[in-house]
Amino acid sequence: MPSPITATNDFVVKFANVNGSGSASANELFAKCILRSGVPVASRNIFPSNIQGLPTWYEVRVSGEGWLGRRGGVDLMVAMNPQTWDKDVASIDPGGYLLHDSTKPLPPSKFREDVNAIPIPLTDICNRTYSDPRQRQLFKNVMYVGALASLLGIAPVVVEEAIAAQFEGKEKLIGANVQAFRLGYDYAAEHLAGACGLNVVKSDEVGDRIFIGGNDAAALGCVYGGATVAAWYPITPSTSLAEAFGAHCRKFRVDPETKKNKFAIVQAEDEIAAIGMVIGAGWNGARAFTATSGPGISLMQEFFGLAYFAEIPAVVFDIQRGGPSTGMPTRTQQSDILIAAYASHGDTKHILLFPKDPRESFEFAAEAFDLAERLQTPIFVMMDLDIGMNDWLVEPLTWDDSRVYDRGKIMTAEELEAGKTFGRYLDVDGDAIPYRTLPGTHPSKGAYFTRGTSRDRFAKYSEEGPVYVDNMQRLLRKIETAKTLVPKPLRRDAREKTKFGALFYGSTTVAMEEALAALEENGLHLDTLRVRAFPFAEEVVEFIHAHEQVFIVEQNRDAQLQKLLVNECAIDPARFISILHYDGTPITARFITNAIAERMTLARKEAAE
Amino acid sequence: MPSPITATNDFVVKFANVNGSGSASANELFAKCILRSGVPVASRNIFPSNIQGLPTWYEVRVSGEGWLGRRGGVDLMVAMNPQTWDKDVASIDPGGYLLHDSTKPLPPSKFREDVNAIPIPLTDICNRTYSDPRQRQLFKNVMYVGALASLLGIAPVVVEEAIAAQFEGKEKLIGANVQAFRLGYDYAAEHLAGACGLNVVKSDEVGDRIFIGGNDAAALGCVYGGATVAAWYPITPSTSLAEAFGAHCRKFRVDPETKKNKFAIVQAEDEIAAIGMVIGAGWNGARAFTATSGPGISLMQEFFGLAYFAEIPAVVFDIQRGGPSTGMPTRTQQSDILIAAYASHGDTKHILLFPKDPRESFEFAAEAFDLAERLQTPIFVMMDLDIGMNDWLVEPLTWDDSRVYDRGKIMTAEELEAGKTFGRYLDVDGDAIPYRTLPGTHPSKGAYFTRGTSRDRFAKYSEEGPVYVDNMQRLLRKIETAKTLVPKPLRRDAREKTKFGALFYGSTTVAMEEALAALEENGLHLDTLRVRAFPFAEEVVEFIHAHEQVFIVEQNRDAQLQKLLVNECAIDPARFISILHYDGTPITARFITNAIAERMTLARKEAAE
Amino acid sequence: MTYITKPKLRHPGIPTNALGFTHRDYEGSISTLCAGCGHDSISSALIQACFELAIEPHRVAKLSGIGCSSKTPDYLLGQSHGFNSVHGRMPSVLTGANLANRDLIYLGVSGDGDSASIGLGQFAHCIRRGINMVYICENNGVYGLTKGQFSATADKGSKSKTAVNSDSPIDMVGLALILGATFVARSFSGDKKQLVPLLKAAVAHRGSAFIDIVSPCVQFNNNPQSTKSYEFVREHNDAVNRLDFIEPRAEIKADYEPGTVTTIEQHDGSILKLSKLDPAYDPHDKAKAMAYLQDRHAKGEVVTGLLYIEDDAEDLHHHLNTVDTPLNRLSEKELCPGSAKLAAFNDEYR
Amino acid sequence: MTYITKPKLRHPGIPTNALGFTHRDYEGSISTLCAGCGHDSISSALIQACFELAIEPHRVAKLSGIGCSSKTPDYLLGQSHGFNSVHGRMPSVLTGANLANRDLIYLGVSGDGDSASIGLGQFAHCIRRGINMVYICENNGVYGLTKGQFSATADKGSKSKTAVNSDSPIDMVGLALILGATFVARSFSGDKKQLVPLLKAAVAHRGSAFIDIVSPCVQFNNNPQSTKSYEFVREHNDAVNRLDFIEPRAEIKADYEPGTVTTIEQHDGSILKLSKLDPAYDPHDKAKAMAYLQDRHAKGEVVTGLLYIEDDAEDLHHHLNTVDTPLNRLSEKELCPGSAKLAAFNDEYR
Ligand SMILES: Cc1ncc(C[n+]2csc(CCOP(=O)(O)OP(=O)(O)O)c2C)c(N)n1
Ligand SMILES: Cc1ncc(C[n+]2csc(CCOP(=O)(O)OP(=O)(O)O)c2C)c(N)n1
Ligand code: SF4
Ligand code: SF4
Ligand SMILES: [Mg+2]
Ligand SMILES: [Mg+2]
Repeated sequence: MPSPITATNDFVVKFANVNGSGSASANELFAKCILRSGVPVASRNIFPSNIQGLPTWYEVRVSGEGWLGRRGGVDLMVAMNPQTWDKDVASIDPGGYLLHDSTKPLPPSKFREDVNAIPIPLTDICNRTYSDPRQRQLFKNVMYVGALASLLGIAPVVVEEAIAAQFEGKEKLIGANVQAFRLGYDYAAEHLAGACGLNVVKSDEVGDRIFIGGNDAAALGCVYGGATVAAWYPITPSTSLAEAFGAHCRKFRVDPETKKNKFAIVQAEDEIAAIGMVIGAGWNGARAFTATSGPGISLMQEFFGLAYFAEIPAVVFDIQRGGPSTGMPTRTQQSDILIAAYASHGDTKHILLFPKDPRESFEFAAEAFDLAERLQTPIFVMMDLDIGMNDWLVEPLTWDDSRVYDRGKIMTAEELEAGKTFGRYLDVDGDAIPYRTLPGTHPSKGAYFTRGTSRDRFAKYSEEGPVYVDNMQRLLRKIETAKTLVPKPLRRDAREKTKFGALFYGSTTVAMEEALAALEENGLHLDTLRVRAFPFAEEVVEFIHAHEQVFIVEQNRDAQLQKLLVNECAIDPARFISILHYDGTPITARFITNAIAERMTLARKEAAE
Repeated sequence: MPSPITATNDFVVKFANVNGSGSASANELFAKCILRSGVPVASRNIFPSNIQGLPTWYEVRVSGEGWLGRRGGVDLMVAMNPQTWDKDVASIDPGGYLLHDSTKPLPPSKFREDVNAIPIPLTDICNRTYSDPRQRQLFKNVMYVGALASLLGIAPVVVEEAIAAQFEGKEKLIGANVQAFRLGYDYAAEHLAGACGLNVVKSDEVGDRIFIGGNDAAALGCVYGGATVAAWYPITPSTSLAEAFGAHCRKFRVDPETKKNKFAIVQAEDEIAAIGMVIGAGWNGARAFTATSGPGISLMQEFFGLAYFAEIPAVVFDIQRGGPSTGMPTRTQQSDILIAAYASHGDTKHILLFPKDPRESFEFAAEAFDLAERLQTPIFVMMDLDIGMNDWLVEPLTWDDSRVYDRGKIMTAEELEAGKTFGRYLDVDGDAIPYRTLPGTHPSKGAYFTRGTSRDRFAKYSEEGPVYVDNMQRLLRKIETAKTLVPKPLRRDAREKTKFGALFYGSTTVAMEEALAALEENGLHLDTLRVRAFPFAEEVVEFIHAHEQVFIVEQNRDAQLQKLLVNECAIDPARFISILHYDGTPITARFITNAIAERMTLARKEAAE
Repeated sequence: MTYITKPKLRHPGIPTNALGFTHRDYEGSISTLCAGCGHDSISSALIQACFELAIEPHRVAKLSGIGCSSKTPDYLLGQSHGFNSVHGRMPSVLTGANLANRDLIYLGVSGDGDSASIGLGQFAHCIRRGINMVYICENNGVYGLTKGQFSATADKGSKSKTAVNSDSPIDMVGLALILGATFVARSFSGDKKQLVPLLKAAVAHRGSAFIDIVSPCVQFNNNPQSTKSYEFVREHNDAVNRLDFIEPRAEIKADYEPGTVTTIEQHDGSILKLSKLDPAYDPHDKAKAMAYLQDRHAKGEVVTGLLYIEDDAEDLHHHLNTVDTPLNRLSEKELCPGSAKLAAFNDEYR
Repeated sequence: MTYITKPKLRHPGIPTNALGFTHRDYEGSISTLCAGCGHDSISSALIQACFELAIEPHRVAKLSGIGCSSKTPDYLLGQSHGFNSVHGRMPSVLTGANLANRDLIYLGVSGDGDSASIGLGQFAHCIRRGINMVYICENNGVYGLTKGQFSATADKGSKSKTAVNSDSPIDMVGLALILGATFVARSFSGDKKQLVPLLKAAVAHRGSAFIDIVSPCVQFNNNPQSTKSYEFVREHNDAVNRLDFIEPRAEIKADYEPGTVTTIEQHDGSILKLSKLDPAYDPHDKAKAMAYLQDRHAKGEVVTGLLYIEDDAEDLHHHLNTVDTPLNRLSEKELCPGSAKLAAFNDEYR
């Protein structure tokens, strides 16, 4: 019989619900209450590829220390879904808690000896209080939030403020919800005092941080980065990025006088059309993007090759989900790295950015448009479902008002008029980036014909071997230039000198940071490098060469980033140890810590012998 | 002043023409005449992406020793195209010959001191002989073939037999062409005796070999391999494969009694539909294939992912051309290796076969259908324009009549009736290949739902992490099984022990063999391994580990096969030296020899010091 | 060889069809769609039709793309193979399957996003080829599974919370007509009386049978002015701006006589005007069908019924003159020309 | 800023247009198409139309897919930018270009394979959206560039050496009509008298203007019974079975009065029956246009002329309510909300 878990500002609450039951808003309300208590949370939605009636879970990690990755394990389960009861109960850590609706009594066999049940007759209370079946269901959720507040010691005022904020402007709803909250709170206060060893103590760890999803933030990055054309096709988990862009534009991009839009958003008939529109707009000088996920990336391949070879700016957000094929559409993964890096047939190489969280998604989104126009090629912002569709606690977004867009090398009518020679594929500056002209620029100079076929430096069609090779080699050199322009990797050295290094990227970061702290506590030291872009900067190669063994932590089956490293940096694979997590759930610090610790202690032993 | 080149059964004749001028058949006639003299030839077409009026070349390498790769250089140029005259003349080797139409005299500046002009008033003769302008043009071609016959010492009877064969059954044409041939022959005999130091001496090097194109042979392989459904969309250079399949089927697959077809060919609306049809047919138990090239491979990505994940047999012929994008549609390359091996988003791996010539294209085509059904996954037959669209001299095609098709693991109604458990994704035999049932098999057993989403071993939809991982790991193990089933690599060791090895594949083979002979003559010894499939068999890894330095010869820019090797075999890239040729022309022995010799002698020197 | 079904003995009370199957034998797994979704009504109509036609359940192949609608093949005919392929590409997969085995009945189930947006090209071309199939478009004017964006069949001017649809809508029935479908019909998910017979006729038809079925999505009402849905819930969902709480919805039924017009109010309060073809209507004149369709459309009516049928239609197998034996049953004996023929072949290349 | 063209001084003899440009100023590089190809006739009609409209050549953007037809933008308007994109996807690329800069004239050039086969979906959807463009389909019923396979517009029953086309043909004009094109016309490549005015009207139209132009491929005559081509050459090409020798062909011209029907014999001997709309025909009734089209089609006639026009059409920019300044001219000043607004934004997420 393990003793009941006791913890302050450091535990995991998991809600098991049915989608469409109104639980989503209540669960989010709960997370907000913790944040309003000044305690950091990391919340994650686990939802099905369906609209109504299937199981859905919401995980809230309360972490006073501010760890934002998934922790794994469950201290308190709010089990509201009979369909998944057994599984949910089984997933609770020994000594943990089980909050459940006790209206209909369940046989003891349905419970666990080593788990502390917290029964509340929710349905009962609801039925007594409300006549309308819909209200009965809706308020049941707010009610368990109330009970939790009481159990965890969250001040009622905090919850009431949170409710007021959630239903801002809808007094009727506020009142009703506060009432329901009270019902739950009071019941727990009366019947369940001391039933739960977990509690929340007010703190100020949250600071001025914001709680935002990556798709929302990236969409805002597109607004700040000057995107004017968006073409997209709905697909989970990227849909909310395109929809958020629309919302932000309606807010920030409508001309106050004329009421006209400084943006154009088209829901295309499919992904091929979406990327085609983006390329057409980019060719014609507008900043354009599309947002999609794996299947869309597969469909866009031919156009990616065209944009690479004809050198047309484009920005593509790949909100990665579980592949291959339709795979696990509502789960997260980092498994489109290779298909993006080498997109399309023939010899190609593309630019990838790997934001670590919503805040960096905002920054890289804006940055991507500068890179696309500077390098005249597609830029892939490689996000994932975890970053895109979950709310993350991040530093406030910032913008330097003195920043001007880098529109890249566009030859103007004046320059043409002044007689500057224009060769669309001519490397005048030695950086392998040629000048382009926009359609309609000049009556008699600078017009050229864009094509996906081989042509000479002056855009004239050619089937000559040397002409083709000349162009292909310049494209390689352009990638060299890109290495100096993309976001640099970030290195963090261990307190002590070590021969072990670790590479990681994207949404793995939060779990990695936590894992590093844990490893350090156990006296296991690693230097780390967070890769933020492909092609890889020199620093990446240096880092690897500076360490005998380098762990590469990825969320895919085939160690895709490692393949890229070995390919592009000519590094002996023997140096690498891959840590792979790809079951569709976000990687946890526990997983990384165990995997690395095991190998490092082993290595140590060997050394010792 | 270099002395005129003299050579017997070892020289290159190049024809410069305009497409649509009737030269193609005449040039082919010339090649046939050499073959009929028992002397091996390697011929290659260099044609534009256009229908009429643009430059086109035909290269005939006469090689008594039987080298079938492109040699490079030109000993005798038949310059029939004024548009390209200068370039053509410039391309002749010093001491070489220039056969041209002397009707309109050209200024001396148009000729080269070190090249021997062979003037023939072709237009003149034609105009004297024929009134119809079309005949004048048509017969001009046969006439220069006549002149060549005389200049090179080819017996008239050989040419006349060749003409008879070419126009079999069309007496009128035979007579007319023989007459035209005679005119050219006689003129040269009379005015140009001894003007050319090149000659053809009858020999018996050809044996019973056949002269056939790879697309034609592969199409026949599909007929012999039991393909019944073909869905395709026209694209150079794969079109002639699909069209040849139709021709062969009309010949071999029409039921003699009912006159009905034992095949179904659909020209789809695009490549996506084509592969969709192939997958639908494969799912339903028919042997199906599509033929395409780079752009099609890009468009088919999403479906490749479905076939990989849902495990559906399919055969795909990729007749590679110059990429990326539309690239060089009428040039050759080996640049779709990566996109085929890792096709589609998410973690995937696909099976690739690399035939070296038309004969192996026939064999691998037939083999591919067995592999597809055995492994229940797409099989890519990676050909290229050089193999597919040029006629090659190869050993006759053979077939073992005792051979039966391997239909793979298909559970029958009897087995189901007998109560055998059926789990669509259940690894019963430990080879990671599950059983499948065909639609309509049994009234109450064995039906299942095929999907691109994650599901359990019994094909039931599941979003559970462990269930997904279990399936993904089995798919990896299936690739291990594949290693034992695909065509083995072929090793050839040098006469002397050496620390140098060389890897190559596909159409590079003929040039490679010639290069090896040349290197050996210079005392440079290499062991070689011809890779014939991906995933790589153990032998490949062993071979690489057995050599300090391994050259990898490829016809692409980014060393794509090398990347695959490094990735999949965990080999240190430092071991490899890539020899890359990617200007769209077939790689030559000269190129390989120089590239390898340079590096080997360098290495030797270093060793010596 | 194929097996003949031996239905298990059952309580004599349960109604069975000509083959002795009960209704149960045509059912599939439990639906995961929203309560009241029109698609579920269509599934049960399909089950009913197959039961009445006394089809051997396992002789049907069910194919679909991706979407709520495309999930439905899983919810019927549990004894037949199903293939939930990729978005918008069901027609090509069905075409290939059909070529492989001409003996099965092919049921293609799709949605308006799947068929009219991403899949328009494949829809058009499989119709043109005259594949012998029943092609159903479960048409709700929205993308259900991705939460309510407009599809290409949404009416011009229809509103969503954030947008007004300005693209002109695609009339799948009109399209099928000019593309050469040999059986063209439209119906309403909630009108079993009309739907079941149409489905049976479609199965009986040899050639491309297309049925556009108006099938309300009870979830994503694209009409913000909606007054129908419970105000409190609407306010709640607005406030938290997501479809947080979903009201249980009832199936929308329709029952009206041929030759009459009925108006149906959807849960979002939007009105649908269905007009059922008159028994006197002759479905053999394509041009007339087209004209009739446009004329009624101008009146804001959605015509339902069998609009056009070509009695002696020919299917792709007929055009391709394929052998009667399904191609997937032929073995090397029938398919491989053998070594002797190969020797002769070699000669032609010398 | 845009530049005003200053045409160079020219010999007064040469005819110039309102802007002082000569015909030459509208020409492009030399065509690489076959002698006599209908597509070249269309190019010269386009050049003529632009010259007569006195358009500034550089204010046109030319977009196309892949095919012989799609090569033609290179052969006209050498001063304007061109984009030879990928096969069947011109419509999406044009749509994006149009969104980026509403001030240019967008000319989309495609072929029947490019638009009716692989590109059918994009064709349909760009028409639905009402992109302000001139969309030309140079329709020859075959895939020219890949050597003569049937395209989706080939007539049912048309023969090639190896096959008979059994798919029902797609009538691009009928399709454009039901998809909501606001300007729908058809013409013949060799009929400049009709083509040039139609092209001018299409450019003037604000919205999706679609012109289907029958444009004979003089190379891939899909009629093996062809008697027209020189027997000896035919025999020769048959014997070596490839298009080895290509006869020089003459452009196929047509000159007939409105309201009349003319029959045109192509080089392969196949007959084309063109019927020109009567001046009295009123192009404002879509349903009538559709009926008329089908009626004449039944008579084996190919209707030419302006079939339908919506005078006050609205284009996509109107629907999207975009600002008048081309989007590609807006800078951070107009586009970036700045740090103050960002601070407020942050607050909403606390
Ligand atoms: C290639 C691809 N793009 C996008 C999606 C996401 N997606 C799934 S279903 C769907 C639309 C479904 O709409 P519809 O066909 O009308 O079916 P409904 O849900 O309305 O019944 C989309 C866009 C996908 N699965 N695959
Ligand atoms: C994705 C892709 N598939 C196939 C091709 C090969 N291809 C080039 S042009 C063409 C057809 C052109 O036909 P059409 O549009 O009618 O033009 P035409 O040559 O007849 O004028 C095809 C199939 C290609 N370029 N890209
Ligand atoms: S979302 Fe709409 S279409 Fe999908 S299941 Fe629910 S009601 Fe049906
Ligand atoms: S092949 Fe046909 S379409 Fe192409 S250029 Fe020649 S005539 Fe024109
Ligand atoms: Mg829908
Ligand atoms: Mg065409």
